Amino acid sequence: MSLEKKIRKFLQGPKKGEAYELRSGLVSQYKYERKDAIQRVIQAMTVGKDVSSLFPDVLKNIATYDLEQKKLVYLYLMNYAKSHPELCILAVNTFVQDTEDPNPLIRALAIRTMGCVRVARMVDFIEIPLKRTLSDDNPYVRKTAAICVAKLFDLSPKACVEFGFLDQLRGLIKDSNPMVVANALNSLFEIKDMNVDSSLVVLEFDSELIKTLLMCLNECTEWGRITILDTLTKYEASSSEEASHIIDRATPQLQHANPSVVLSSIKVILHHLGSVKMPAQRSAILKKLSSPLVSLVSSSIPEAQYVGLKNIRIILEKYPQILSKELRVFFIKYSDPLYLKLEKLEIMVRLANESNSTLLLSELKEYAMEFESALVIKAIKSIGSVAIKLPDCVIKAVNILSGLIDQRGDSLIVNETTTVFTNILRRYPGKNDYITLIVPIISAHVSEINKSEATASYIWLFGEYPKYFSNLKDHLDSLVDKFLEYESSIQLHILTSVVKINMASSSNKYSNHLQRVLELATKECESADVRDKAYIYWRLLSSTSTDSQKKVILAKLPPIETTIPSFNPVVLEHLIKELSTLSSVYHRPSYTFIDPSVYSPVNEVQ
Amino acid sequence: MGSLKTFIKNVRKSKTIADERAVIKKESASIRTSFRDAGLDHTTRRINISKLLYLYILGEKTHFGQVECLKLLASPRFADKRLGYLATTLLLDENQEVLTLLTNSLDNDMQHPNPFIVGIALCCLGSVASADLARDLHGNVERIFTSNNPYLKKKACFVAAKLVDRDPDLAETFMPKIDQLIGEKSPSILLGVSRLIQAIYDASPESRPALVKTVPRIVGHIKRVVSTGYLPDYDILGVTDPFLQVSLLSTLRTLAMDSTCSEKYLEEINDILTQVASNIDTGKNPAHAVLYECIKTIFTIRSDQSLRVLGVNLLGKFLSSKDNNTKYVALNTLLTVISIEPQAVQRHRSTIVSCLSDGDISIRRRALELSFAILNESNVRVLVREILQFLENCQDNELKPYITSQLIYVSDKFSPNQKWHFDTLTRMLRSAGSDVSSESVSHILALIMQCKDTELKKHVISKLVSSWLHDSTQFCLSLVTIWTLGEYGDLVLESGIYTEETEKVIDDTLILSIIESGINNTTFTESETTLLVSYVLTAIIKLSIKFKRPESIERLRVILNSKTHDTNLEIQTRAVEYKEIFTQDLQLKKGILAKMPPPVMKEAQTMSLQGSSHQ
Amino acid sequence: MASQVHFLDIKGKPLLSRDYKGDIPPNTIEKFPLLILELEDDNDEESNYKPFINHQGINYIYISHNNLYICALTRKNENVMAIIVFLSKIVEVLTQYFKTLEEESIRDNFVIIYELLDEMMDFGYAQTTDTKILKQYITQDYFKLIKKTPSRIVQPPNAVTNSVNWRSEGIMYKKNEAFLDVVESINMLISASGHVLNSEILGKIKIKSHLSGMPDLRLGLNDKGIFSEETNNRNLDLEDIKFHQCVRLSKFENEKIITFIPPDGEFTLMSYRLSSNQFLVKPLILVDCKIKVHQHSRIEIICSVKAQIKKKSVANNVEVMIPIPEDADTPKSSAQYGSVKWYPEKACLIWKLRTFPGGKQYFMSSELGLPAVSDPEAILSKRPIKLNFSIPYFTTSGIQVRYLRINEPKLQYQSYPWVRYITQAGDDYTVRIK
Amino acid sequence: MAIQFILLLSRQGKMRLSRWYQTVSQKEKAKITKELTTLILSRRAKMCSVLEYKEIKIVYRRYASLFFVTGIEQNDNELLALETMHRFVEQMDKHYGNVCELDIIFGFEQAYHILDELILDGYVHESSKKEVLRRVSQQDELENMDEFDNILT
Repeated sequence: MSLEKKIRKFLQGPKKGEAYELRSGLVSQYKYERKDAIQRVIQAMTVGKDVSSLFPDVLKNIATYDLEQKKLVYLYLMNYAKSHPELCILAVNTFVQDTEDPNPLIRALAIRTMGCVRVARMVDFIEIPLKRTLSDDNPYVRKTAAICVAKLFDLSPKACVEFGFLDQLRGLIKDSNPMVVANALNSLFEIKDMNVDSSLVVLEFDSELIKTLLMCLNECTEWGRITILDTLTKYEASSSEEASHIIDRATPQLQHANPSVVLSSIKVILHHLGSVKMPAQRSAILKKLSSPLVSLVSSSIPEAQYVGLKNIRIILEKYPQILSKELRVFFIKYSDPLYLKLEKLEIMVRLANESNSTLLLSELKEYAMEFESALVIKAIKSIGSVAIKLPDCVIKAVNILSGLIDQRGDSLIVNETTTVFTNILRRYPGKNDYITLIVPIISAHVSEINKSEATASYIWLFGEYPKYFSNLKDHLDSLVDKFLEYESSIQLHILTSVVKINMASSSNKYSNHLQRVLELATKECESADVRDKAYIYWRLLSSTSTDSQKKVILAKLPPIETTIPSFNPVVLEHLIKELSTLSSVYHRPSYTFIDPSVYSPVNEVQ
Repeated sequence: MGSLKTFIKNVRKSKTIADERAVIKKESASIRTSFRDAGLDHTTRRINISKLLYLYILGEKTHFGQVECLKLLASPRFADKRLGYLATTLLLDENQEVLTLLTNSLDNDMQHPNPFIVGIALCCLGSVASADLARDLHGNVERIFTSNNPYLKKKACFVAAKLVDRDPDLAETFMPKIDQLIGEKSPSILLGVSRLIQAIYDASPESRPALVKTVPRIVGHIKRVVSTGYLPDYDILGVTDPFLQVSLLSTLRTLAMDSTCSEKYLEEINDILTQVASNIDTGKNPAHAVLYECIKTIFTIRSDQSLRVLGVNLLGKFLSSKDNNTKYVALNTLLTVISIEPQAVQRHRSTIVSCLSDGDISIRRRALELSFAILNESNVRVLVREILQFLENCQDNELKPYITSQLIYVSDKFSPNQKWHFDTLTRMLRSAGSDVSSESVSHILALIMQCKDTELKKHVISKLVSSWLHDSTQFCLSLVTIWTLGEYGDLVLESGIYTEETEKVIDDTLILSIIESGINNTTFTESETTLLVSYVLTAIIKLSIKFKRPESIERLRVILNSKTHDTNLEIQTRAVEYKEIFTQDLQLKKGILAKMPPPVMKEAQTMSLQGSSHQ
Repeated sequence: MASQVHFLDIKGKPLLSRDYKGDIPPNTIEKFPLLILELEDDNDEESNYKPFINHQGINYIYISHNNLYICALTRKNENVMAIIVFLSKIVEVLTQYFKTLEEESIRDNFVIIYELLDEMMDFGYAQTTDTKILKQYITQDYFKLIKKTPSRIVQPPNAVTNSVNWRSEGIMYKKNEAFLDVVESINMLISASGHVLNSEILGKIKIKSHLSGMPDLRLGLNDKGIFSEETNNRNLDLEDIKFHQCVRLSKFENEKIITFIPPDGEFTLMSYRLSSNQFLVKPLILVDCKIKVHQHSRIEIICSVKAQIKKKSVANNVEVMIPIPEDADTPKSSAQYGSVKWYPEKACLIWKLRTFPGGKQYFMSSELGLPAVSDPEAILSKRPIKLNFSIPYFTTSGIQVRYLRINEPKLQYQSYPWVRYITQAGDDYTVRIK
Repeated sequence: MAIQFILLLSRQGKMRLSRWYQTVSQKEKAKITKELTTLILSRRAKMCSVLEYKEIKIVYRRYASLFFVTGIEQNDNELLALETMHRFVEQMDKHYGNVCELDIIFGFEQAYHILDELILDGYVHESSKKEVLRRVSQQDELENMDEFDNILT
């Protein structure tokens, strides 16, 4: 394939020489050539090329007064240390020297990098420089060294403890500099997570320590505040007074410009709220949260808004009243990304009440006229949820939906509306005016229904309100004929409805259907679940007592309360504790998606 | 209006994607505006259409230019026509309404004295032909066959084939041409007639016997190609015209499969295949392409034993090739060979299994499908172990449902004994329990119901429970475990099971904890949860007559009642009905909830990883 | 917080990466494009898209910016809000360094990006993210600096770790001045029939500070009731007030006094919001627009605007953006006042009115062609009309600056604050169309 | 042997040429293109040239900075598809004289003309190396004569 080679050559130019060229640049006698070569090595590394073979040559450039070059060499070293562990030791001298440099920037850089060279033998050399930098005069160096302790622990917990670094680190929590405090805390938490030795106590809180942290809170950078606030959620107040004190200190942070500080403060306040004794005080505190919560939705970062909304949903479930007046804030904007729009609807339905229902329904109607089908479906569902939540809205909601079918009438809308209508009837069972309003609409569109949830819905309606369907027998004929073609969830509904209709009917009009459906379900059907159900019906029907039969088969469903999904209480408790974390956005407790082994060290010391 | 070149340069100069969008949208707007100009000259129109093509390549909208393309190709100048037709074939397809406006131009141009104009018109018809166009214009194509221009004739063959695809009735029209065409020697016309034969064969069953009669001519052509010397114009790395060879071989395969293909013809075919298979092997891709087609033909038609051996050997060579493409097609072909030469394929078992851990998903997929295909009574234990291991480490989520359903199929068919069978399925549920189809779940449950050996049943249930305790996030494992506990809980109550470290006793408390975790799960999707809770409810009602301790029974009732307000229709209905059953007297309940009779077993289904089935 | 941070292009291909912790295999990010594809693939409408993915124990948390993804990876149940804000801080810092952050600027500036990433995060923990401070010791013209002075001079500014970590010491100005801008952005959602459905005022007080030393400032607003707890009086109740980190939050919380040591140069001192719960502002500019579409041939638009502000006020640079189909062409427009221009790249007409006195009303009409072959895949989106404008010397909320006291304990200079007010349309001043 | 489509993608994932031999909606084309771009760009150099994708097979090969991608049916000959693409590259190389990506970007019409003399309706319809280019250049001449006529009149 000479042609191919030719083309390749033409387009790519000679390739062989690259490594060679870099190598000769790295050992050039001219300083600027060396520096240029280092830059190019880093560039190659950035685009994903493997330049580890240049390790020895790059390393030769480590002793330099040029800070930028030093940083680049250090960066290279961190990336490829593992490929040349033995050579890393050659860098040790420079590292140690640099930790004594008069310039704190270099001292910090050296200790930061040393910690990142994850080579076992580094442990032996790090003790002295780390000790020194942890008690450096310059807080910039100390805050960097504090983090380095965690890096060392990751590499060798034993050495870290034996050298006494844990004690030194704990001492830094009381450092005069807030950033050192925050990093010491971070480092200790990291170590706590990594620690597998149950006899080792890494960090314990007492009121004294908490007091120190609270003092420090206002002095910190935004990130330090988050660290301290997160620490406060891990502490249980010993008294109502202490809890109020913590809440008082956290409350001003609700005004911080960083939404993450705001959310962490909310978390702290909710965490300690339970320990506050006076109910009046508790509700006053809760009141203060509504505006900060809303502010999460007006952040300029859509992704942060989304996290905010996900957290609001959790908080709302525990404290439903907290945002009762804030509906309009959640109206969707045309420019919102779809994922935000959908999540906003979730909040809107949860805020529905008598006073805002008219506004809410007309807004939902707008969304149902949009073009993104996911939004349309959710809007229809939401209209249903509102009708189910607020009895006064039923007629209005039904009219909106039937208008929607008339106007747009595609099968997507018919399907979704059928399910919603059925749910409305389940909420208000036996209300004749609703039945006569709703059933004819569904009856007119049965042929367009093809989604399984909607199909299940209308089949259930057959069983529940047989009299309202004019050509019931034809429908049943076709359902029974195609019984085996349906998925098992539909089969179950056909089964139930046929049994019910038969039981309710005084004549034998439907006994054939019954016989056939039971035979099909028990003999031909694969699903064990459908078979179980069919046998249960069959055996029940063969039992003597018609009373018992009626009691079971014609048992009325109690009205459903809501179609807005809620968390299982166990889950909710977890989520409230895990606000602002990944759990809060997946809406799943951390144990369900975090691998427990994550917290143990990954890289064993060889 | 700038030139096309300027437009392309401006697009390429854009630093951000937003800039690029703006450049494109503005240019598109100025093209649209320019089209409105009633007095637009052809040169400007041509520039516009060129730009439109560039928009098309970029994936932009071009619908507004469709009519303009038709206007351009109606110009008398060749350059206009050439671009006009090119744009039409790219921007339009058979579904466009404006296509009707094209009929006239095509009709005229296909009768044009200039053969190149006829050529581009033909080409256009070949790309956008709808059934209507086929009916209206087939006469023009017919006429071209009578001309003596080979350039047009070859094109006409392909276009005729396309028209037959669009309107099967046209098979009759073009069938009479075959006889003359198959006598031609020009390679490109032969490519065309080969395509036309296949099209007519597919469209018209009546024509098939007549088409089969061309076999000797086709064999002759192949023989000629294979035995000619070096033809620089047609040679690719030592192989003469692989395009033609492959096309003829594939047509031969179609015809040889026809029921009217005589033994004599088959013999001829066998001979020519032998010749092809043994003559070419340069070890290069063009040779492999021809051999690959040849091997496919050998194993598709009724070939001789000796020829099949030759084919198997060639495949063996392919399989050991370092070139991944050759390896891939070998694995792909072995799958079709397995039903004909099972022993030969078995020989490659270790290679196939080693391909399961190949770094390339394409190879892995083929190897996987092949592993299942070569599975039989004698190697089932070894291979299933390999496959289960593969499944446990499998990161390709799309493959898992296939693997699980195939595992069910093969263990049904080849399991050495029942215990092994159940152990395999349990292990499968444990490692890929979220990728098992509902049919498979039903199948597994049916197997358990079928099992008459009570001790084995107990073993299965405790295995399930201990697997569940190990990992409760596998959906189908949960389903099967919960259903089984409901149905057979009494068999295992108070018996011990071994989990990883500790020995546990299956008692009310343990079962209740499984039930509750089923109800309170947070791992599964909404629809999965609905299904699981439905299973749990049935398990609850069944257990209500199996548990002895009143407080456990009461616990069951409480859980059941908690679901009577559920939003999900099925769950609510079920909970309400069961709640009523719960209050019935024990005798009646025992009747209703007696053991489920085992169902009639259905055969598990086998499936393929490739879109369409193999020949 | 984060184990790795990556910059990726629109297709998910990594452009630059930094591994902070080494607890996730380096090539993990290669899965990202396929994961993104999967999110979109499951559903045509991209409704599965979310800014985070959990895949095989790895959490991918990402934001998108200028056709880039900035993605953090972690295996732990981390503070996702903090990570997202941190990622957006990276965007903010790099934008301030390079003007715009996009593929090219990442490729061109990889050295300094690595440096910044190292200062902004250590072992996964956020450190310094303030551009003003970073610029003091991570300088773009490194090369020059080194030539002039030995690198030992470059030191971490004390501010990095000080409790006043936003201002350096020793700043001197000849003329000590402070400029205050009170800017209120109005967002409004107006129905097709002219009813206000939702409205909010997003206010900002911006300061440009040219002050020497370590001045301590105290801002006085017409705050009777503004910060009060009771909402029953007719006073304004500013909601979710957010302060720059320089403001002493506890002082404000306890005494409702705004005091601070300002950073040098420009910054936003505070922001506040007034939501429609308190009042639904009537539309400042009212739009009435009728659009009629004749399929396959043309589209007609008739539109009027009315300035419903005080007679003596004037709205400047009013822009009415009217959405039109993407494939429209050859617009013919006429306006009573101002100019109408077609912006095909935005698929809209923009009617610009340079000045627009209160009480006036103007009309425009336009007609555009539509192609004879209609777009088979056109989506019937109902894009709203969008408005831009600004009204000087006016705040909608009525907020006013009473005083700004400046006290530098050592230098004791005199200085005069300047105050300006302006009301403008926010990002989301929209009118729905039928 | 029916080719469903041929795409030329740059290493950055930009489309340089596309020809669809099946009736596919614009939306669907965009979707397939996007998915294939992601899949192919994420594959490593040594992997085989075949990718199973939905109901079809994708055969691709990288030539310098361009990926040549074809979609073929399940039963089609993958190895021959490689030859088809190679022939296309070869013809372009001769026509442009050392073809490079820029030639195709700016001269896409020529590339289409070559492709169309090689493949018709998804089938290779000319297997001679000379014939394709001869026909293309004859038609180029015809175009020039056109221009010439134009100038005369």
